[in-house]
Amino acid sequence: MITEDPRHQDIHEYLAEMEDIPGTRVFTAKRARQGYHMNQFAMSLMKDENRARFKADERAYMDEWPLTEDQKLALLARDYNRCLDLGGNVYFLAKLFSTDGLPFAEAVSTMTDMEFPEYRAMMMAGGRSPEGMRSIRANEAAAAAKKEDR
Amino acid sequence: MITEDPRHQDIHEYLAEMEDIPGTRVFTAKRARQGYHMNQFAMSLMKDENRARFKADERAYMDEWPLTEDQKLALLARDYNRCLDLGGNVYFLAKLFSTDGLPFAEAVSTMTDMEFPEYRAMMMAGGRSPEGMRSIRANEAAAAAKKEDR
Amino acid sequence: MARITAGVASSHVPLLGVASDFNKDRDDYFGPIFAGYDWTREWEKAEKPDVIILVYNDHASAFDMKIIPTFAIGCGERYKSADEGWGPRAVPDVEGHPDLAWHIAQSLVLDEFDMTIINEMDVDHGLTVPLSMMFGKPDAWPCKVVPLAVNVVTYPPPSGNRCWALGEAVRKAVESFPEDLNVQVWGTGGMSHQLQGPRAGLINKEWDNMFLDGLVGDSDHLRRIPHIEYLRETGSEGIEMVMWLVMRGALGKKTRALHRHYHVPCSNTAIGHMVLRPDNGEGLDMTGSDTVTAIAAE
Amino acid sequence: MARITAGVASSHVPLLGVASDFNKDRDDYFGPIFAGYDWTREWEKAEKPDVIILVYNDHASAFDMKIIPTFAIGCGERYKSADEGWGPRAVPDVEGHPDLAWHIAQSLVLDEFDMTIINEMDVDHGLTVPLSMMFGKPDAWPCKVVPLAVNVVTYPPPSGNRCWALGEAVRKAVESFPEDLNVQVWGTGGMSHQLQGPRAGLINKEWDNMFLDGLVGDSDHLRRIPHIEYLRETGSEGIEMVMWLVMRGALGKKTRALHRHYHVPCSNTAIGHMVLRPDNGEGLDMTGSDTVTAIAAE
Ligand SMILES: [Fe+3]
Ligand SMILES: [Fe+3]
Repeated sequence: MITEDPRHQDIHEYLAEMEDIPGTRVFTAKRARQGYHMNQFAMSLMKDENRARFKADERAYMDEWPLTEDQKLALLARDYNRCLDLGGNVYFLAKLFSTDGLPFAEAVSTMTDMEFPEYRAMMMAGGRSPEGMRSIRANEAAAAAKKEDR
Repeated sequence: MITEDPRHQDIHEYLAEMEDIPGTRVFTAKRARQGYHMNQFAMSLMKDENRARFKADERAYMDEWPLTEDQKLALLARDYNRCLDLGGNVYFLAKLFSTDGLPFAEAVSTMTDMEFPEYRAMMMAGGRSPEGMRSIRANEAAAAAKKEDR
Repeated sequence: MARITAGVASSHVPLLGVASDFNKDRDDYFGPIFAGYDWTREWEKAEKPDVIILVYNDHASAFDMKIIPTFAIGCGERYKSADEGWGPRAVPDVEGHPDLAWHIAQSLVLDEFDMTIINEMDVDHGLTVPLSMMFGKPDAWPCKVVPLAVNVVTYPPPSGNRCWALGEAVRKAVESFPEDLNVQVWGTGGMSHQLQGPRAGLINKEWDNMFLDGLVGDSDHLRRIPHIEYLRETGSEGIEMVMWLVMRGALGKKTRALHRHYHVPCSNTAIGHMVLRPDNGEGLDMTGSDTVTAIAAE
Repeated sequence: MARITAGVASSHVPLLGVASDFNKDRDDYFGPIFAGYDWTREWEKAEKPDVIILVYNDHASAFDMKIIPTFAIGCGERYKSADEGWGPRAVPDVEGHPDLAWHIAQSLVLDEFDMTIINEMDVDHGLTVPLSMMFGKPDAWPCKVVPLAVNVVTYPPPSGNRCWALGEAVRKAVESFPEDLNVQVWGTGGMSHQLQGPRAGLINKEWDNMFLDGLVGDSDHLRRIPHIEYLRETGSEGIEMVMWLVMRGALGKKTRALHRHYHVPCSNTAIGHMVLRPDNGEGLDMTGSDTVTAIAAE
């Protein structure tokens, strides 16, 4: 554990570290801005009448929002990794999980390389290990060192 | 000027001092809570349609808000000192000044013991002096000392 | 004088609310999770807290992207359960304690915390699930609640150090409230979980238990853990654990654990739960649970 | 690298907006007030700032009683003029600088300021009147604006010390922004005024000028003035002067005054205006106005 006082860390270093985690998009300002309207759209699904209108015609409902075509396609396809890449945040997107009546864990599993039964089994067995999942840079360095060894 | 570091002042002392200023109601939590709906009502007058409805029937419009009868009467009478006593804040009440088309300074003058021309003349001459207007306790102590002297 | 008599930490997974609301809380899946709260439910009946200062985060329910407060304190009379996309939970309204909340808010601003005061909002599973876990299904919650919402969604959230310091200032504020109130501080969210991307499902039992260990005793080293460590070690949503530090900071220099529970999994998440007493000569009853629930799957 | 090249202080009385919008700015009443800004308007034309970080308070326009942020930073693309009860002012929309604003917001949270991020809001006279005073009536404002709203309506507002420290952290944030930007920080509101109750109309020229004096040079004693002193000495709304301390804090250890103006009255208020340069070896042009406008009515 790092016990150095983390205060007054430079924001650029801080943000760079956030991009160094494998398989993870941290919801920084960059993503918050990119996904602003996608997240606001998702949040609108907290209202029953909006859910009904969305379900009746997804495309028409989304056309009322200033979304990019990419964002609309990712949402229509329920391609949540793509949604994250386009600035979506899971707590906002969760309103769409709920609208679809999809259990949270099942929706989350669609972002992994597993089908839901396999994902569920992994969770029952204690979850995904952090080993080898902590740092992109560290993984690259380890891979390079290994190559050197040969 | 007090140059002691004011941080970490006790909140009770802080609030007690705020009540020690002659002719002044500081908008503390106590007042903010008491006047909550009166201030929210006033703020609703930022919308043209609400202003029109209010002007058409002030009483009926106010009856839509959870105001006390005292608050409604003070508002109907444009008795702004009374409004302040009942938790009003001048920045919120100012929406009512504007709705009435009353210049800000004229509305403010109604809370003093002067008519507007006299108030305006005072301002032109440099405003009200703070002398003798700083502290209720200090004024009382001075009055008591004076009485003792005689 | 009001006083802080205990700190409670708990995960607030929405699925626990579903399990409670639909009476699945003793089935094979949820039974071992809820069993770890049985001791606490009995203990809370005896403790009878007057007010919970409930540190939680809003999950895109009360706050959308238009306004993102770092620290928001609820000073309202009552709060309704939010509709998070499947209708509001059928739980009682949450009654606020505006007298205490405003007092704390004013005191915190004097102590240079840049609070946002909230008078009207709905509260989501972050706040209502811990109430269900600790109190079950009463017709009305047995105490009042001061919601203290922390931004852990948009980066950066407040530092661990800032959260701990906020807890310290909350303690000072509570102790300067003249009414005689039994106040608990709850820190919610966590433990390990990642709800997004190919790395979803990450769980780090060792780290979580190191964190639980660190809440007990007189060390304050947890306040210096940087955000990146939570994310690398416990998943992107593990950052919610900074909210536990507000609770820990509010307990003073030293604490003792009365009860501890850890279980994997609940949905995507590791469940952690702990009951702490301040142990700085307050003279509180230190009777704890007989057993510490074993770490699941070990 | 972005850099802070100047600080500007100014009252933001709504009546000045009316005078500007209805071409009364050179009449007998307003002429002496606007004359004190003539130097600054010319100077701004030469300075060509890219961005103004505009510290102001909302006067029950964007924020009602439901939500009261202590420090709110506007990270949006643009802001419209608020309808304060007589229709919105006919001034250009205010263009934001989301890149810089988000950078500052993120940096401030890391530095343990508990910011509220705002992405959509209308801005009232507190923000638009200073723009009119400094830039006149252009078809579009000549620079972008990062609104920084401070609560000075519901008590307690942030301490003077906290405002000054916020300014220091804003400076650090600006200096770590990679783009080459000429940034000014404006502190608005004040000076002496009381808009309520039997004591309304209070003006304290001596105190106001002591405060103006204190902004210049290398002393930081102003940050330690307690709220009660502003209220007793300069009227209940004189508290707005704490916002000038954010500007002053952002200028570093030492400042020099290029221009100073003081006039009584404008409506209920004493007008104060000052242009300051940071004077810490930045090597900026220190050419000032030839005359300091005399204190009115003396
Ligand atoms: Fe959560
Ligand atoms: Fe103002």
